[in-house]
Amino acid sequence: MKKATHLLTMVLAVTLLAACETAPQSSSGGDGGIDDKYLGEWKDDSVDDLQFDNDGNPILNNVELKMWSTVTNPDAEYQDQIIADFNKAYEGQIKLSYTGGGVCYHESRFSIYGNFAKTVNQDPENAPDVFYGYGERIGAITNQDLIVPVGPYLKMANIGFQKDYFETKLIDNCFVGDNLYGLPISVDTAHTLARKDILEKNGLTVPTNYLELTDVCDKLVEKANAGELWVRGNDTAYVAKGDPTEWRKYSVAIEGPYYPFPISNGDMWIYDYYAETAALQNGGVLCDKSGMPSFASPEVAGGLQILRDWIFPTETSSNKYAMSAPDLNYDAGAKDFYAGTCSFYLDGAWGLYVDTAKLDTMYIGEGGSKDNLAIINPSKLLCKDYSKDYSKEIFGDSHAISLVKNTTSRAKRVAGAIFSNYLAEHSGGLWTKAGHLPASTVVQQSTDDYLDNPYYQKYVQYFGTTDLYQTMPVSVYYDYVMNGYHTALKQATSSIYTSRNIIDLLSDAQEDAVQRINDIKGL
Amino acid sequence: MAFKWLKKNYRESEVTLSDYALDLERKKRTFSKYAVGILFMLPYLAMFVTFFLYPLISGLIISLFKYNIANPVFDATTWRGFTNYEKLFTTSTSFGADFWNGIRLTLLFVVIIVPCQILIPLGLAYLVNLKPKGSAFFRTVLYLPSIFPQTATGLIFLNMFNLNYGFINSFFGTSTNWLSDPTYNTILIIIFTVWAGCGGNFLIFYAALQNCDSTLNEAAAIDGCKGFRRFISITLPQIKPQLVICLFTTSIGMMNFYGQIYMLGAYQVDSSVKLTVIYVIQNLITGTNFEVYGMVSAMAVLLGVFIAMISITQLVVTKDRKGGSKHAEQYQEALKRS
Amino acid sequence: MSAEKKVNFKKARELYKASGAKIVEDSIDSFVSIRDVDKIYPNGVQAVFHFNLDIKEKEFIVFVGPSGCGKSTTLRMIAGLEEITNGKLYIDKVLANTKSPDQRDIAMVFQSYALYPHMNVYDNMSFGLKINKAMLPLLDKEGKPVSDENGKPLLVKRHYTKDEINDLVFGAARILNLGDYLDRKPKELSGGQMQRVALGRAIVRRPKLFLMDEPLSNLDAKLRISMRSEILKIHHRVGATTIYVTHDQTEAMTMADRIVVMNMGHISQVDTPRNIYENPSNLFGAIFIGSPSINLMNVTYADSTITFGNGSALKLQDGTNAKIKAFFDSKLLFYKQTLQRFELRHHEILPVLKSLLRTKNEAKIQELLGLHYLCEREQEIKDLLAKVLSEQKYKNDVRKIMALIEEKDHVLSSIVDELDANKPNTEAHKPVVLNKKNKGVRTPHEEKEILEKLISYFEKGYEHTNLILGVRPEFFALGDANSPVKGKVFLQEYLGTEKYVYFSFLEKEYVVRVSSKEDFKRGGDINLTFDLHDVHLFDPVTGLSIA
Amino acid sequence: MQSNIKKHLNVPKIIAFVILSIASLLVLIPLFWALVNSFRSADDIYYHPYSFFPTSFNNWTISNYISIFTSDKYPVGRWIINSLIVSLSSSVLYLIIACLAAYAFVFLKLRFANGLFLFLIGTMTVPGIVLTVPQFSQIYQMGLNKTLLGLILPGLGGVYGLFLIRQFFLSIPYDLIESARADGAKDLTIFTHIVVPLGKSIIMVQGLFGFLGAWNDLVWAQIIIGQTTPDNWTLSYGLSKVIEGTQTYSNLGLQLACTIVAMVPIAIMYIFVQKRIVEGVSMTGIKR
Repeated sequence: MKKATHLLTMVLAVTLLAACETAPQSSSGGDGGIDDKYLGEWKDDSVDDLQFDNDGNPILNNVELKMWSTVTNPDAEYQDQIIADFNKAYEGQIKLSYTGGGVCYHESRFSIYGNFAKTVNQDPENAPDVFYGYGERIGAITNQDLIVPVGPYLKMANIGFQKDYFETKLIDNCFVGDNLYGLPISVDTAHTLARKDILEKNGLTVPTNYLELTDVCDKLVEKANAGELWVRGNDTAYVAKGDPTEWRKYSVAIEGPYYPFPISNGDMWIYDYYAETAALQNGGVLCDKSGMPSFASPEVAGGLQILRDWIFPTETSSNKYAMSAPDLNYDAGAKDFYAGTCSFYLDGAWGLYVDTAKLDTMYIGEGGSKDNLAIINPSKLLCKDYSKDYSKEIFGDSHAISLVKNTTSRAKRVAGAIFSNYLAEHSGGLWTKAGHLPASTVVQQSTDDYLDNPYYQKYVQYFGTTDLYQTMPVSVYYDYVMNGYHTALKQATSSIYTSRNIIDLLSDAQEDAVQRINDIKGL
Repeated sequence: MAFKWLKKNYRESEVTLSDYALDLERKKRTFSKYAVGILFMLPYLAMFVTFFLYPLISGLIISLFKYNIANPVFDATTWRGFTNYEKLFTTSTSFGADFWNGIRLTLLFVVIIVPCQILIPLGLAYLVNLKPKGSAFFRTVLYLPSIFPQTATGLIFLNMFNLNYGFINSFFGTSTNWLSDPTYNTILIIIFTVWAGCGGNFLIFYAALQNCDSTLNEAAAIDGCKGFRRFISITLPQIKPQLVICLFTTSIGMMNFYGQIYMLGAYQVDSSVKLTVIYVIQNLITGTNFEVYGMVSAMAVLLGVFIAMISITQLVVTKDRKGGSKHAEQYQEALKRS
Repeated sequence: MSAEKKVNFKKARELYKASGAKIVEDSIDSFVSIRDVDKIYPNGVQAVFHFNLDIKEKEFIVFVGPSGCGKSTTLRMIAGLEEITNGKLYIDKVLANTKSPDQRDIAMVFQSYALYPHMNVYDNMSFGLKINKAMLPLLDKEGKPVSDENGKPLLVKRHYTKDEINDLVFGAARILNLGDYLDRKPKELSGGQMQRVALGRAIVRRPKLFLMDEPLSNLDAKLRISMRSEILKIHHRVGATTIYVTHDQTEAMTMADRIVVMNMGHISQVDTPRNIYENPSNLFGAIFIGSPSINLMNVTYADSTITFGNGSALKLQDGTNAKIKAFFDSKLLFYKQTLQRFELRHHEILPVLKSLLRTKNEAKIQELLGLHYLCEREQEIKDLLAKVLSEQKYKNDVRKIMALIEEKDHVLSSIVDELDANKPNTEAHKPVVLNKKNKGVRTPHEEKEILEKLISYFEKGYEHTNLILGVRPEFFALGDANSPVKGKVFLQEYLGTEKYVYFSFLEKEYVVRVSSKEDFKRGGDINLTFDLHDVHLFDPVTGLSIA
Repeated sequence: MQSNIKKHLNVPKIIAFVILSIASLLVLIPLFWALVNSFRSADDIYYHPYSFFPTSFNNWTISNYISIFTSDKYPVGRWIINSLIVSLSSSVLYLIIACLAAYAFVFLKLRFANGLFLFLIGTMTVPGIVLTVPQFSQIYQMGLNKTLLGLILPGLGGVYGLFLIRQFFLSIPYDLIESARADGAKDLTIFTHIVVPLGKSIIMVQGLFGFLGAWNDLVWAQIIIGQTTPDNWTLSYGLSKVIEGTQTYSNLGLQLACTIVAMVPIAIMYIFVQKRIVEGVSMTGIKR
């Protein structure tokens, strides 16, 4: 049981480091216990099938665990590797696998929550033992009665728990009342990539905020319209050069209008990151403390206005020219970026590995991605007023892992707690490859796992620090809030609704969401 | 009847051997006849009762409760009476609003698509029945879309009409957003439904036209009835039964409109133009709110009443009427007068 | 031991067990015996009324009658395809009511031929053989029959072997000339060939009883004539008893040993073709048999003389007068008794009987019961009554008596119906719908009215009554200006050596057969006379033949 | 001369030919496009999005098909097997029980049969949607949720097929049955030797429509197997999930290859049975 106490030792190290400034009040565990204030009122309902050795450590004998995970490829691959490492480390004690083969079941975020709720309720035998989902949704699934607190089982596993081991916002998401319902693993967002080589060739610099971005984009369009824009890259539908390093002038006549930064009106990057970040940076809040939607506010509308201006510029917008073509469906700009026919590109954190690798091969003789690609920190990128603190905030999805209520075996729950802990500890390393920022402040500071990590060096270092990251506030009505907001977003950025006020769209969507929540309450 | 009463008293009275034998064997025969009948019917009837009658009744009951499939409780705590229905009848709840919007939308599709799915196949069947060159090929091809899963053909249409890479827009030189513009998306759904749904009716009309009595056409030709007129007054009455059946099945099928819209409305930005009533029901059933099944059942029952009303109306309207006696009476009067 | 003898219930059960469900009535000397058979469909339509017929072995019987007369239903009851509602059917002395078709040793030829469309001719003919077991000689390993110690072949119940089936099918094919068609499907055959296959299918089963349901009605005229003789040939060759149903009187006349003329579910007359032709017992038979049909003329009878509408009179033979008188007297008595019985049956008998029992008026009771001359359980009723009178317990027993009386109700009811059967159908056959209260389309009140009218008709006496004179076309003779019948010719049909001349007489149309040498003009006069030996007199009300 | 030519050129037939050619083109173009583009590389579609055909010989590829049959994400082969299991067993089982029942209803002349059948016909006005929730509940209580059996069973209680079969059986001359009875055949023999061979066309038609109904079903599949891993999906459901998969990346060729794989088995079956379908429909005069 050496490994199980790993986290404890690290916590000790951190607390010792911090001891000079803040006197540690928590009686963190020489006895391997957990602070009682994090145990909450929880009556352990598991079946007592767990035995302890003489040292008070639990004896785990080939406990089989089944995990469902919301991460899909490419991260799923990395996650499976981490789990495989775990299986190896805990051989004979704990083993993760599932009937479909492999170590873990992965399903996309669009359907896994529905599937999870249905399975736990209607098909408990096939439900997982641990669920790897999103921290901000823990409140909702706790409300649905799908998971149990992890705290008591961490205690049984003799794993110490320190709240400040984790980024505050992320660990707070995992609490419902006093009960700790999961351990946060990491947080991530979508990132803006820029073709540094093209910008520099055209005498422009990489922008760092929204106003700079719109300015650069306008200049790019003007140059393109004047036939002065230098571009280079892969072949396009109109131009085939064969050599990506060769510079050419963009031709509006042949290749159509130049759009410097194509975005779609509804793919995942816009849906789940940009839209929320836009709301945040303009001071908007999507839901109130009771969890009810509150996005019909001028602040949120201001955020969405920025996205609308992106595609449909007006006299008041800071960009003169449309930065993106309207009504793009998915993967907007994915190929244009490498063809050089656009200069900016939005991609998920987990896409960066592939993105950098592509530019590395394209410009292998010219410094690869290091010299030709810029990763723009999302702070201040979606607002015009940088005076407020919230203009720096970045919206992120936080991953967290929880124990599922159907698993009644105490041994399994304890094993699940140990596994959760393992993932939290190993949120650096390979996991960094997928562009995830570790939730653990300790891991963030570890050189081996994180700071010297090639992926950190290559791209993660540009992502901003975790304290800038905000998630959705915990809402038991998560689905309704998000559905409503996404509907408004989709409409606001669609060419069909340009005649309608954004605040009206938001109000309609919010009204509908509130109505639905009330209907469900009154059912 | 007295004779039956007498049989009861056989034991007391004297009988002939033949009467005794007949009585006994008749009973045996009747028994074995019914035993065979019941044995033949039993597998089906068992399935009918289990998977039709029982669900039908339990569906009505469920609609009066707050019902959870995984944890079915029928008691005072879950009893809802007609509250579910009440909520459906007021549009101030999202259930009622969605339901009536769904009904409105469904009826809209019915009104537009059903005539297309009757008239286009009828016209095509008529043309194929003229036996131009290659009519066998045309017949084969025209039925083709009906045999493929709509999810498959829907996927093809979805890609064909895609704004970013579908060939349709470039072919017509347009830049119509077929997949997210509410109006164009509705048009696309109608086009697809007609494209994919004409085959079945076409085949029926084709078969019906083939079975038409050709001498009637010849007689009409001698009477001087030509072309379209002949089609209306001679051919159509002959295939009336098939027309009625097709009208019937097509409109009921359209009341269950879902798959096409599920596939092609995937990128729709305005959900109120794609949530047909079945879509609403299906969303609730496959959703994660487990208390909602009673409400869904009420919706289904209400929709069921709707559909049953439509089918009964159609039955009444299209029923064959008796000839009456108008001309016979006129004849009698004329006879009297002369 | 007769199956029709009364025994007590226990004994009946023992006897039945001993018989192995094969009830044999030795007193029957005919091959098929149909006794008092009724057919009432579940919807209340009665198709056949107390049908009684005995058919001798190897006889060729033809049921003939218009469509809906119940002939096919009767045949199907014999075949076992319809259940017999009341009455008994013995085939080869064995009670066969509830036997299934295959147990009756019959073969049936259907009007539609009923050839299985998906099987070729060989399969059609061998189908019955393939699926059934039969009592057949036990075969040894080499396929030769095994004999018992007496040299008789040992019989076992087994399936036919392939060779046996081949033998039978090929044999039938040879008889019917079907050898070349064995591999064809029915749709590839002509009507005549299909007909022969249907016959062949019946033959291969070697039944004792052949049933044919209008087998020739789907063939064209010429083929029908040739098939007629073919069927007769097969009948003589196979020698099985045959019941043949047709609506074509020519077929009946040419083929039958005996004809059963049926109308509206009743037997109108049973006799040889010749007797039926020469001595029809009622108007229906007279009209139905013979082509062209018999000429019927309205005459008035008085003083042994009949008078036509135009005044010409004919003196009848001696003895005719007496015949008419006897007919009227017997009918008057019959209907009077029926009416009394009818009234009692419907309303009065129960209270009357009750009051009589209360007063123990035995003489009156005897008188009452004396009316039940039609009830074959009369003795039973008498016995019961004696018991009632002696033991003073009458309630239950009265009900039993009532039951016994009502058991034969349908017989009585049909007395009125029979009047219909004796006369040609004036309109399409009206089904007799039974319901619980009222056993006919007629209400009891209507039936009573009819009976009363009949009685008053017969009470009026035979003098100056109207009768119908029937003369077959060939029994007319050309006469002179004094002839009783003077008509106008309106149509002539030449048939080679002779011709039919249609003429109108007293505003009605008649036909006469004359030699084709005779010459008539359209619209010209024709004078006819006839021999009183060859004519028939019918009573117009009952339709019965008088002389 | 001119009038002669006119007589030879049957004008209505020419018009019919032209219209039908256009209609057939409209039917075939989407299918043809799907077939061609399923053999097209992803890059080609991206660079030449509006081209109907692959732009050059090099851009023809079977990689889409290879990835379908090797990827876990779209186990189309597995879906086809699942769909075959569901469609075949539901249609065959239904045919067996419905034919037996129809035989009893038509040929056994039982007293209660007509009343019972009228009742069954009466229930035909009840639309299937009313049954969805209770049937789901029932399947769930039976422990058949998420199983293929749960897809098969509920269809077996349907009335419409029985109605069609019975109507057809009514057209079989009763003489044939009686003839077989007179030949000594028992009911089961009559059923297997006479009625089933004679009812072949309705059995084909009902079997085919039953098969297609199950093969194309989406609503019930979403309810029963919607929450399972792709290995348990039916073809129709699996294809509907292919769109969802496109929310992160689009690969037209892959999607089209999926549809082509889904359609080819039915198309082949259709070529073999299409004459029978026409025959059957013309004999029964009714669909579905």
